[in-house]
Amino acid sequence: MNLIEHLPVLQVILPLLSAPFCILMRGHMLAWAIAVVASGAAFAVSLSAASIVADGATLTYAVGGWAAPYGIALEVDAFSALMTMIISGASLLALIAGMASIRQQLPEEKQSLFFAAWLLAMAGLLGISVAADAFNIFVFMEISSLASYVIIAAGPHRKALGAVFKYLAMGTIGATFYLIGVGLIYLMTGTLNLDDIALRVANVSDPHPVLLAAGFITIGLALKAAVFPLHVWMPAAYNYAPHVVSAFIAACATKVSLYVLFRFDFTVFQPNLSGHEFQFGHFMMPLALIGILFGAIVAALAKDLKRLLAWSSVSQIGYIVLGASMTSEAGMTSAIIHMFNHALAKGGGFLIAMGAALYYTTTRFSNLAGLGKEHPWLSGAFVVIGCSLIGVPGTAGFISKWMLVNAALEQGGLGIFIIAVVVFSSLLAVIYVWKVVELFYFEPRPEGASSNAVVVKTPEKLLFMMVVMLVAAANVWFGIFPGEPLALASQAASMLTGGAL
Amino acid sequence: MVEILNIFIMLMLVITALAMVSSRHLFVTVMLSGIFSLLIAASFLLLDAADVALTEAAVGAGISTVLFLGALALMDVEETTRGVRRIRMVSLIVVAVTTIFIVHATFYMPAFGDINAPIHQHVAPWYIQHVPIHMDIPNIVTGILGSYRGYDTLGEVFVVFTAGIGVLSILGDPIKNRQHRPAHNRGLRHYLIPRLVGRMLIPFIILFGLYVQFHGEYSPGGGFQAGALVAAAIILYALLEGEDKALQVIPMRVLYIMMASGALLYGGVGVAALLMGGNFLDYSVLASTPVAGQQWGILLIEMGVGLTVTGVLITIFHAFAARSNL
Amino acid sequence: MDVATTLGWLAAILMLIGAFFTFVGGLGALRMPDFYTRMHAASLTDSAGPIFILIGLMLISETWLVAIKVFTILVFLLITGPTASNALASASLLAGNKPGLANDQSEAE
Amino acid sequence: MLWVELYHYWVFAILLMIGLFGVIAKRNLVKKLVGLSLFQSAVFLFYITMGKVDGGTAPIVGMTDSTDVFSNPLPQVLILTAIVVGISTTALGLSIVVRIKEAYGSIEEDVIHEKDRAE
Amino acid sequence: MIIQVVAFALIVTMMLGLVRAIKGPKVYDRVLAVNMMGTKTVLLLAVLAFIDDRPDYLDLALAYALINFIGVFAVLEFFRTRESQLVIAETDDTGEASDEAPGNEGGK
Repeated sequence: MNLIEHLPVLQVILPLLSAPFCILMRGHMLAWAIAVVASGAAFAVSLSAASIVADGATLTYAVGGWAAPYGIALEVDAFSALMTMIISGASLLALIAGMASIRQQLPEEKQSLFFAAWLLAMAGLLGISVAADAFNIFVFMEISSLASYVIIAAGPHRKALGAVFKYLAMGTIGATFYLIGVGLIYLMTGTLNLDDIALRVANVSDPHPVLLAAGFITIGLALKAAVFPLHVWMPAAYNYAPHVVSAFIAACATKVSLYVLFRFDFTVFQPNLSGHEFQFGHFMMPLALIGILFGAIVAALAKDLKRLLAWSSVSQIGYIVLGASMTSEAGMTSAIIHMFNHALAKGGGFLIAMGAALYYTTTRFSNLAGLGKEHPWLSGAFVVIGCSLIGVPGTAGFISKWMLVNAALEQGGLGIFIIAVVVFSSLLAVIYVWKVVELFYFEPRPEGASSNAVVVKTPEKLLFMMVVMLVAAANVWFGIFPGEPLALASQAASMLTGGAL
Repeated sequence: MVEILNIFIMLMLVITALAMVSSRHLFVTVMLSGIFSLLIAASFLLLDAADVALTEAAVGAGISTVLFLGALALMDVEETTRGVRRIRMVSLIVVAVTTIFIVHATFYMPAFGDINAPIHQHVAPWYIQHVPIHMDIPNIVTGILGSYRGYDTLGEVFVVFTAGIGVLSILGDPIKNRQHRPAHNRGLRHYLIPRLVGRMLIPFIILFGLYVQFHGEYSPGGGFQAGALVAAAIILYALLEGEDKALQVIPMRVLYIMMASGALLYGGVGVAALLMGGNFLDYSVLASTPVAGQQWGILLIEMGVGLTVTGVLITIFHAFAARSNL
Repeated sequence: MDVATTLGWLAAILMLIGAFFTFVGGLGALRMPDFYTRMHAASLTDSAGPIFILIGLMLISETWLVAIKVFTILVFLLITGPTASNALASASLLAGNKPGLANDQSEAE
Repeated sequence: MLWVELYHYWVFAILLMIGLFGVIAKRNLVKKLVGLSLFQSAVFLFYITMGKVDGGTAPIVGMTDSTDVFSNPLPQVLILTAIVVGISTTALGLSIVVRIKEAYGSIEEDVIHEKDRAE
Repeated sequence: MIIQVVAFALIVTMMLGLVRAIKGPKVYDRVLAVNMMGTKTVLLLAVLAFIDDRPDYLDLALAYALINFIGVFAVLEFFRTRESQLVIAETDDTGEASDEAPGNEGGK
């Protein structure tokens, strides 16, 4: 048996089939171990797949041995390899770092169910990333969504329930919109395989239903991806989820929806519907620009670290969409590399929020003052990650902003306006990051502030700090040597936009 | 002829849906949604989707009603707020615009039932032609579900599994929840006649469920429908005899094992195919001839589906019932 | 279906009778003045309708297996229908609803 | 008879509208879930509708003559999966509503917002 | 042709049942209507099996007959736990007030 050949399917089934074992295990530590091992295995698979596809190759896999339009195909190319790396990496790191936090926030008897749901969420996201079949994407989208609802609802505060319900309602509307879109495409082309659709959609009897399908798919996925006016479910969901879940979900969940959106739009619709690049760009760009500013402003007004990070995500997703809405190769590269860099920065940010909550029980600003003196390493890591969020040179965030500005310059007069917005929002980012830094370093610890709700065991603390340092270092490393992810991103971008030419 | 029947049924569907959304009494809404399920299932059958109709009947009219009622037993059945006028206006505009777009596009769609539409020309004929050759079973839907698109069905099983552990995680373990409640729960014991008849029917429902499970390759049915039927029988038992007795017959531990083992059985068949030199879920390598392999594969995965669905649905029912002290 | 044979004619007549009962039952359930009378109409015809219609279908079945299946459906309907009606009526009575015609007219529309 | 051909699609559109309105406009959480399942049912109907072939029959071979035309089996397969997804979502949603009722004492969104704000 | 007439009679009866289900006025009327429509659906499916000449549809009719029964039990169980609330809630969409005295509840 040649393992390399089976990489695409192993990517999904390793975590998927580990989930049932989690609930069969009585001990919660065992369930945690299974989750870590499965995440690690998925990460290893994604790394080896990435090394194969980095030069533009595509791994395809026919599940069940049935060839493409009849059976379900899986495909790993540079874009999906990058996504699988983000997802499994985020899961692995969050799980390792989150042991103490999980113990703090979840009752012991619920933990094995929690880890099973976690694995399912990850497997769902991985399944979307490697799928090459429109309906298969829907199925795995639902696995990941349902599992995400479960792990978010595990949050200890009752507001988590309201947040999850909103997420569930909007997420299901989004998924169903996507399903309608897929149905319309299927009605017009008779196939569900993405490559086959791309071939056949050019010859449909009438473009109207396909345009409607494009609309439904775009809106449905934008709902799931929390693109600006449809983001209302996201801040609350991120805010009230267990801290470890925020770190994982914020790093990858919305990006996977964007991945599907880009993949669909750039490979299926844009090459085959005349003028669709224009429609896509002009529909998405205003939303992206408003989202960037709106998210940053609300973040700057936030009074809670997790809330700040959640709203900053609205803004950062705006950057990704902005890059894509230029429909150029450079723009797309910036969008994809920003997915990676933002996952690093935002995942790291929520990890630090988790650490702060571990020591001080809450993430409210009134309770976090003086963290810098008591926990210098943690707040130091936040400074690095904050710089990456802003886009300070030498951090990963700078790379994507730089690419974005370069791409905008190609756009002529409009580009100047875009750059102005980007610069302004970066200033806003400076404000909100500075607010936290000031709090950490320049304000004294208030009298009687609560702290240390749980006794953090030394090995757990060590693991946690190790991961935080690793993420902070990665933010710097990929700011200075962006080689590998950038190669994957530009490979992916040229593949996506190559079809559009 | 059948189309004309369907026109009337669809008309009733729309009326029911309107009444469902406009009624202020939640119990009425749930009753109407039961009717909606019956009607839409009849409509599915008129549109030649026998398997889907069976599923909708088992799920919509049976399980879904039970779940809604189980949840409603815990809450006010009356809607108290009308909501903000502005929101109602905005949503009305949103849905109106959506509808206009859809209706506009319908004029450009292939005519209803046209055999020359691309949907009936491209992939589907291949399935109809090849299911008898590749796996030699009469029900083409089962063939596609189990083999050609078996990976989707694996996903479906895991969706159900996720729902099961999700409800358990959100509502908590039924056994633990029951310990806090008074033990006056004896089911429907004071209804003598229904109880006798109900008890008599339970074995028949389970028998029919097994028939649907193992006859799914020849007639409408399969693991999911069978699982829903068997679960419905157990739920009926719980309603008649009380939760405690039902939990004695099938304890939670067994339900956990059912949920996990069904999913693992399905995945295991796929992995076995992988180990025996085929692709994941390629049943052809499982037996001496590809056709026999396919048949074995489909039989096994359908059993996995049935196990998980039965386990999950019973678990979900218990989780709700333990909260509401049904 | 083959109406030329005696069996076919018999089946047709039975089914028409069944259809008539069904319709009348529906009418009764709609027009009767209170819950118990409505239930009376509905549940009586819920038994009579299936008996005639399904026996009619049995007569035109092509194979024995089909006829047995139809018969099974009939048996189940005959068991479950009255049971459900009984349970519903007793539930309603237990909840304190008295037959409307007995003492007040407010239910009559 | 254009309207007969389009009638099925229009029923889908109307049901979709009613369901979507239920989810967005209704403030009662159970009502929202009912709207959601209505919304999904509309899509199921759409898929099954487009799989129908004139004069076709259910795609089960062997029970009838082999000369029969069969309706498209693929949408049916997809919808089987989608129905399962739908009931799973409903069950999960209901369990969250039950918890909300326990935590807030109400399932009306407005009341919940008020209580959240009061904190 | 006769069999089509039967199908139409069933459909019309279902419509009558639907009207009753929507009108109420009591919850019991609605349950009655649901049960009635369930029976009619079973019959309709059986008739359809003969119209389409597809005996395998009869399995569906059987499944409906069995499943429909469970719905009624769920409703009964619901009533048992919720009787007090339903008496209050019987003031329905029609606005028709319930004429029951609350004291009647003690009768069980």
